[in-house]
Amino acid sequence: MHTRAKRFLILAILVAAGVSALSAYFNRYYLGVAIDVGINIILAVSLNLINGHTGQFSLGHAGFMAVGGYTAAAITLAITPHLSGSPSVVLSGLLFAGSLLAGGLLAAIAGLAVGIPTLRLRGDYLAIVTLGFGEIIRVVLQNMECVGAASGLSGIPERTTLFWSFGLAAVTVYVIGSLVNSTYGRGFIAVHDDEVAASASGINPTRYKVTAFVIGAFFAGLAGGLFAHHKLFLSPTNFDFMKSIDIVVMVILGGMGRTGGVIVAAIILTLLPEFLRPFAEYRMIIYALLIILLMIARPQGLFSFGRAKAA
Amino acid sequence: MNPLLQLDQVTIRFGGLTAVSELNLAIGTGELVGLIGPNGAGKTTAFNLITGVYQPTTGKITFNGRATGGLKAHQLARLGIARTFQNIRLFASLSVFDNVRTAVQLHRPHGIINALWRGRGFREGEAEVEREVLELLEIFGLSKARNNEARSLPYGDQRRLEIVRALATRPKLLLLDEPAAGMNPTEKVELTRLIRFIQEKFHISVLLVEHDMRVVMGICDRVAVLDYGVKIAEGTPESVRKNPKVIEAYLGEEVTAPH
Amino acid sequence: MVYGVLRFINFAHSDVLMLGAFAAYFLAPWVGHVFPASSYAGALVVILLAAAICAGLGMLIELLAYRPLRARPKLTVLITAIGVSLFIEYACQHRAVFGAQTRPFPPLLPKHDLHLGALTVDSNDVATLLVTAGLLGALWFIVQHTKAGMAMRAVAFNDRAAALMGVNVNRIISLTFGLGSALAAVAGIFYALRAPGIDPLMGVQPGLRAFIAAVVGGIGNLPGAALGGLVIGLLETFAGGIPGLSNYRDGIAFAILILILLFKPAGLLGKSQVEKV
Amino acid sequence: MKHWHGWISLIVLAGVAGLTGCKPSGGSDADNPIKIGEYASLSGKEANFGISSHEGTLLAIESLNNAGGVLGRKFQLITEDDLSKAGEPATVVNKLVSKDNVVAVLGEVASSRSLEAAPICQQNQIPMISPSSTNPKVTETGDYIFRVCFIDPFQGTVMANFSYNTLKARKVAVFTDVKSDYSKGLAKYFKESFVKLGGQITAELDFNGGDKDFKAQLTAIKASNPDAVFVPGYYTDVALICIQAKQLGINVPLTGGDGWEGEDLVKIGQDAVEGNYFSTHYAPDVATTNSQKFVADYQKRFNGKTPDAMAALGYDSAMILADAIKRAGTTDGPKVRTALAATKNFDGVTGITTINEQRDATKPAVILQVTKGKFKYLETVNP
Repeated sequence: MHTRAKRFLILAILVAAGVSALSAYFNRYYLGVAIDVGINIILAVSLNLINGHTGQFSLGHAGFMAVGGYTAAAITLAITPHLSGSPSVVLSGLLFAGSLLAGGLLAAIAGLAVGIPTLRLRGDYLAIVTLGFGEIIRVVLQNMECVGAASGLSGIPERTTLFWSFGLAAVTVYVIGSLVNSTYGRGFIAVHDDEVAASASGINPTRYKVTAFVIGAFFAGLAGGLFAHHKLFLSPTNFDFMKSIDIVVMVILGGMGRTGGVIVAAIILTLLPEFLRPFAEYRMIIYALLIILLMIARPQGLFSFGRAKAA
Repeated sequence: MNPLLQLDQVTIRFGGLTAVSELNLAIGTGELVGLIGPNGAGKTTAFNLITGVYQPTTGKITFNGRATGGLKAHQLARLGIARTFQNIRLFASLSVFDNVRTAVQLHRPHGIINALWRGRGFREGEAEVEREVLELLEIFGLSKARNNEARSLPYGDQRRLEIVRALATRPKLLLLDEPAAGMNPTEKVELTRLIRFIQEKFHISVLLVEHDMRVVMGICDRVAVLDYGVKIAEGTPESVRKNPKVIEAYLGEEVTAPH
Repeated sequence: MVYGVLRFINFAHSDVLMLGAFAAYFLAPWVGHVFPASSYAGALVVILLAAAICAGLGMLIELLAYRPLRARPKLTVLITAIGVSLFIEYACQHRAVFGAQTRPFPPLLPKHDLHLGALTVDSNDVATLLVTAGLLGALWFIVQHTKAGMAMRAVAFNDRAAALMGVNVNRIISLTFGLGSALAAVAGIFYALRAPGIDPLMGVQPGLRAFIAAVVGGIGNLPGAALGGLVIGLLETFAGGIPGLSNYRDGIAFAILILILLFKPAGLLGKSQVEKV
Repeated sequence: MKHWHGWISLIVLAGVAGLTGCKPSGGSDADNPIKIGEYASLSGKEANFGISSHEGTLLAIESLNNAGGVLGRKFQLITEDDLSKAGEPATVVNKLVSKDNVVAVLGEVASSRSLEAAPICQQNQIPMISPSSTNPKVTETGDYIFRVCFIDPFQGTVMANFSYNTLKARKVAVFTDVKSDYSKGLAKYFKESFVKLGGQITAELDFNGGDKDFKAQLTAIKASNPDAVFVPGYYTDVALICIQAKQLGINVPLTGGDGWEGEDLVKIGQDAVEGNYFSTHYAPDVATTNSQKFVADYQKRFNGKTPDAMAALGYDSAMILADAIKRAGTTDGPKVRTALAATKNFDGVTGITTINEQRDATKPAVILQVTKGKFKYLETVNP
């Protein structure tokens, strides 16, 4: 039973690698958008752990993404000049994985730093404080000369491929899926449903909340690293609070706590603005209207299947 | 032998109001003790003191030989104190099965890493958890509904599920907060049977906080009565029933209570 | 204010502020036919009209976008609010509406410098202060001493109970939206007076600040919100004057916010609520 | 039941499905128009600049087509709005390059967004010309990236020379917008050049773009008793600064860079900005036939609007590209690139432009003075 999940993961990664190997034949624009989709899936699914499953309300996801993105990019930029000649695919892959991991870890540390002091806060207060943390991270980056300050960090080599984007998206879904579906992970939802009762059942709500923040931040950091090596340029404004809002919209539109719905919402909300491109100046107006209409028509999220079926 | 739970001169004040005053109470292993009193007598406050929701202003609570001061609810649960809530608090969006499963995990220290790797030990552990949960649900006749969302259960079943969840933490002491609230007489009879059954089957101590005298009198080994935060009587159900102070307290309530 | 009654973050509030400024922008020339330009009487008419228009718009938004979602979870409404906000912003940036370009805002008020000893004060600033104080007073009165205000507080407390008590919840919420939007419009006009360029995205920054101020002061607490606004404004200006810190000014409001909330989780004047078990 | 493996396969499916619709990029046909991509901030925070620039570019393409195009083919301008939002330029330029198969890309005004799109053009060997990104880093991205405007160091130097030589200022205070990289760059190069000339910087103060109250800093500036104040900011802030400086009795000239240029400077600042100086790329009232024709055409096309520097640069960027394609005799990326790099003494509306080795434009700056609510041409400073 459980090994099926693992088999799926391996299969997903293999398929991602296979499709990625054919990248050269794909149109770069579609490829780029597809990579965006993968990155957004990671962001949305990881935020879903915090906002959906654990019932915290974080508006600072872009901040964690920024930490991860800048860290990964800075590491890549620091290492690249020291490589003699052109490194093998394996080596550069390993280095990339290393820098992504470092970015994720630093973001996780940021998540810890945000998670612990803010746990006393609930609901809207938590939302505004996480938003504040995200903005502070952005302002600090704006003033850090070593990463280009306001003019941005440029010259990042392209490392993100379809393989990395979708491979890591699959890993994210696997990790968060496994976690939430395990006995241990049911605790996240228990904390969400009723903190007091969870506590009385021997669940330490604080630990769960911090864990959710740390894991969520870790994956946001990974996504940030992918983003950096995909767009090849980072600017602090990439990570303003509108970006966090974008991710929150994906989570809520997908249905809080419903992994499947959130994935679909991430895909739709990434593709929608691209499909609307022919409408040029009407594009964002239509986009905004669609969000309103969707919320009125399907307020429980686009896809309300999923958790209800869970055993 | 030391009692399992001991309250020693426990007092709590909220501002100027003394909600519980110098309360002494001991519960031995395997004992079924009732705590009763009219509305506003401080029953729930005493309950919250024991479960770590409030910290006593003065006095000391010991459980299993250990002072519980400063411990949080989940730490107490780990020590072996389980509870239910006056107004049922289930994990509404989780299934019946998962409600119990979350509580079982207290004794299954499978952390994050295990959950991610899904190795053999983990799978065996999860299978064991599953068996344990199913067994509990079977005992309490909830196994048919195990895949339903907790919020969709009828009231009586919700109450039962809450008790099952508490038992799943393998407590030494089970605290029931007005379990009979909102029940009709037939349900109440069923409840008393259930409590008896639990105490015998699981060999645990039970503290029953209840407004309804009849429920308490029927099953408890010993009963303590609170009024205005002060313990006015303690003893067997018989002796308490005849205690004039108790009669006065309950009568007084019926006279002054407007409804 | 709207927040306090409805318990959700109205993201579109900042856009109503922008619409208020634009309403004044388009009204000013019309009113100019009747009253001399830059006169107090003219300004008053413009402000009142703009406030009325925005009140109407606010109620319309509420009716179309929020009312169908009243019984739904708060987060649903939040996303809808974001959608409304985006819609207003992008629609207004369209060529056929306002266009994305900045427009100069007309000087509605006569402008002269007041000299108070060594201090030189702009008359517009004085007017802003006076109007703010006046509006706060009026709002306080409405909320505390009128029937509608009482109903508002009732709805804020518990809308179902309020409905049972015979309060027309829809009407009250609509009214609250109207009132809040009118205030936003006035704020927008005064904001525009000080920053003499208006564009469809002008509301975003003050909107965010207002939100912070409301949280700092304690959600749904009127004097708290005013105090919060004052604290944030003063500290930001103060920090802006320190050379090393001015780079970080955008972060400062948030840093203050976080510090305050860590020590007073319910805001400066908010009462913390203990959850009953 | 573990329902969620389904989601993993769903991701994969979505990934594959998203790509199956892709077709390999087709070659260009000689009968087809020459596709030029443009990305600009047509909405969002910096739409003011983007729209001006876009209008200039549009006018250039239209007039080129009216004249029959080049190589016997007409131009087709494909414009994408990047919403002034970071992250968008990379996506839209990818689209322009890969989906629309444009032969060259024009854009952006803001350096940060040009920097974001530049690597994509570089990788695909598609020449990119930024009309007005002045940050030196933009063209450092690679040999396919060009610009038709001068860069910040030049402008800083120009204003330092102007202050020292023309205004005869010896003591200058500098007032920088720390929120803007552009402002910080200009301030830096101004200070270096001015000190080198033998001048003295009396005070250095900061503000944040979007501030409303500058009195504290201006009081300090006044106390330092300068001969002039250099304020490299954007026009909305500058207008307020001029007003407050006048209130405080600062009567020396204020000077700045091309960020000053905007109708609102005068509309907001009114008589307070009168007499102040700034450097920019182009002056509408300069009497070359080129620019007079441009001004007339622009006003005819866009309801009498007077073109600003962004519009003029947008126009020149398209014209220089067309010129390079003509000289290359093909739309092949590497050849157009080589032709662009060889651009010499191109007679544009913003002056005689030569592309140097750094792929930056070497061209004159003009200094304008605000006179009776108009920007008056004062002098041309050659590089």
